[in-house]
Amino acid sequence: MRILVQQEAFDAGAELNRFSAPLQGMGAVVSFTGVVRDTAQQDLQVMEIEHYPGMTEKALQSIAEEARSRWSLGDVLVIHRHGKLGPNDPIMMVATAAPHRKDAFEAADFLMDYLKSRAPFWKKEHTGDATEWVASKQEDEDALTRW
Amino acid sequence: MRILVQQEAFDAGAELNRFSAPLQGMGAVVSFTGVVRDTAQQDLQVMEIEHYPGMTEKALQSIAEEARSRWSLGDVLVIHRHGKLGPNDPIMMVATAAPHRKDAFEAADFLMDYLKSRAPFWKKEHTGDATEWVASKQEDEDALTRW
Amino acid sequence: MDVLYFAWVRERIGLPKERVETDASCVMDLIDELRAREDRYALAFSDLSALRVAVDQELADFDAPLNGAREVAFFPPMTGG
Amino acid sequence: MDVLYFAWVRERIGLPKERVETDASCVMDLIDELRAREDRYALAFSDLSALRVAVDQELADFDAPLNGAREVAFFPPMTGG
Repeated sequence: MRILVQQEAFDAGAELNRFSAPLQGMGAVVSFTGVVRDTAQQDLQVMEIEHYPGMTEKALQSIAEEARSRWSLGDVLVIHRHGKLGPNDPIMMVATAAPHRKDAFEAADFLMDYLKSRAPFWKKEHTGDATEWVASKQEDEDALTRW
Repeated sequence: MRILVQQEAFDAGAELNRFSAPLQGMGAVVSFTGVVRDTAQQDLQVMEIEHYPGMTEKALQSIAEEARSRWSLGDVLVIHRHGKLGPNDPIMMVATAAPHRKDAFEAADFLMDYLKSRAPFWKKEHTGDATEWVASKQEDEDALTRW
Repeated sequence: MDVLYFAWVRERIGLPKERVETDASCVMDLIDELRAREDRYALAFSDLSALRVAVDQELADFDAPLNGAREVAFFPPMTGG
Repeated sequence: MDVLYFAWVRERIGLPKERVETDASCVMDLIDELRAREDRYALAFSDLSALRVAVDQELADFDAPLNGAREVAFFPPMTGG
């Protein structure tokens, strides 16, 4: 299990290959990459991500362990960046490996739902002439009730 | 939209990056890689994949178009190999890109369900001393009713 | 028309493809004609629940019409992915 | 104990972290003490439905006890992913 919280960019394809290479008997590998989306006004300059050092790593570890306890998984990868990102920069990725595709899909979906609302990250958008903290969405909170 | 039916191996990480690089405004990229799993007896030597040239490409195209009509997607990638593969070789991959993660996840899950049961591929396992066509699973057929 | 066989249907019949002259109006009629030919055909088509058919490269039902069809394929349920 | 603030809570209060001497027995008591300090605290803690709290780096409720806690953090709902 690999949990990375980092300021530096990451290479999603290289990480997917590094994750997959040592797997044995895992028929399914799912990856999710989250990318900075421009705002509706198309003037996003910077997406700044603040986090809570110490708690972040513990929260991600605990979410990943929860996924491993709920599904039959061979391995789990979580990478989440913080700091200043630009439009179309990858923010984070998760990958799951499982003997069967249903487990790999559900676990990745679960990880994303929990990462959104239970890991201590906060996004701030810098647009043309303003900065604004991204508001949490009720639908993200509601998504947790699926699990 | 890129649909590849090929005998050659592919590099899942490189394909994921190639798929992601030109995307704009897509907040979510999901990939699924299907890998040859060894049999319960641990003696799988070759997984042979037969297909129906001509129909295969049309079926994959049609499944991918159906996904694009059902979800808001920026792009779709489908790669499926045929011929003789070994344990832990990647068989196929799909990738989906969408503004929102729910669309990307659901569309990838849908593509996999349809690829399993509606694209003309047949798997034959070569084990220690025998060959056997892989039987289709009722659960794979049932999975289609989800959509 | 061209009749194609895949996977164990191909192995049981012993060839991947053949040219068939037929007036069969639907898939089921074609199957009945093939079954009447030889044991290996009768065997391959003995359990239709284990077979799928495509007409001109589109999945079809056993009662699908064949008028104008150029290519019919028989195979077991697909196991891709 | 150390009290930490993140995102707009940090900006509103004007600092990321401070040492607080308190006998507060639960999170809510600590909030009441902080609110009484200055307007910027009262403002930051005016709508608790917009706030989340972690005690020793674990998410907690506002009525969570503080006995022995070394670190309490206040922040808005998380927006990771």
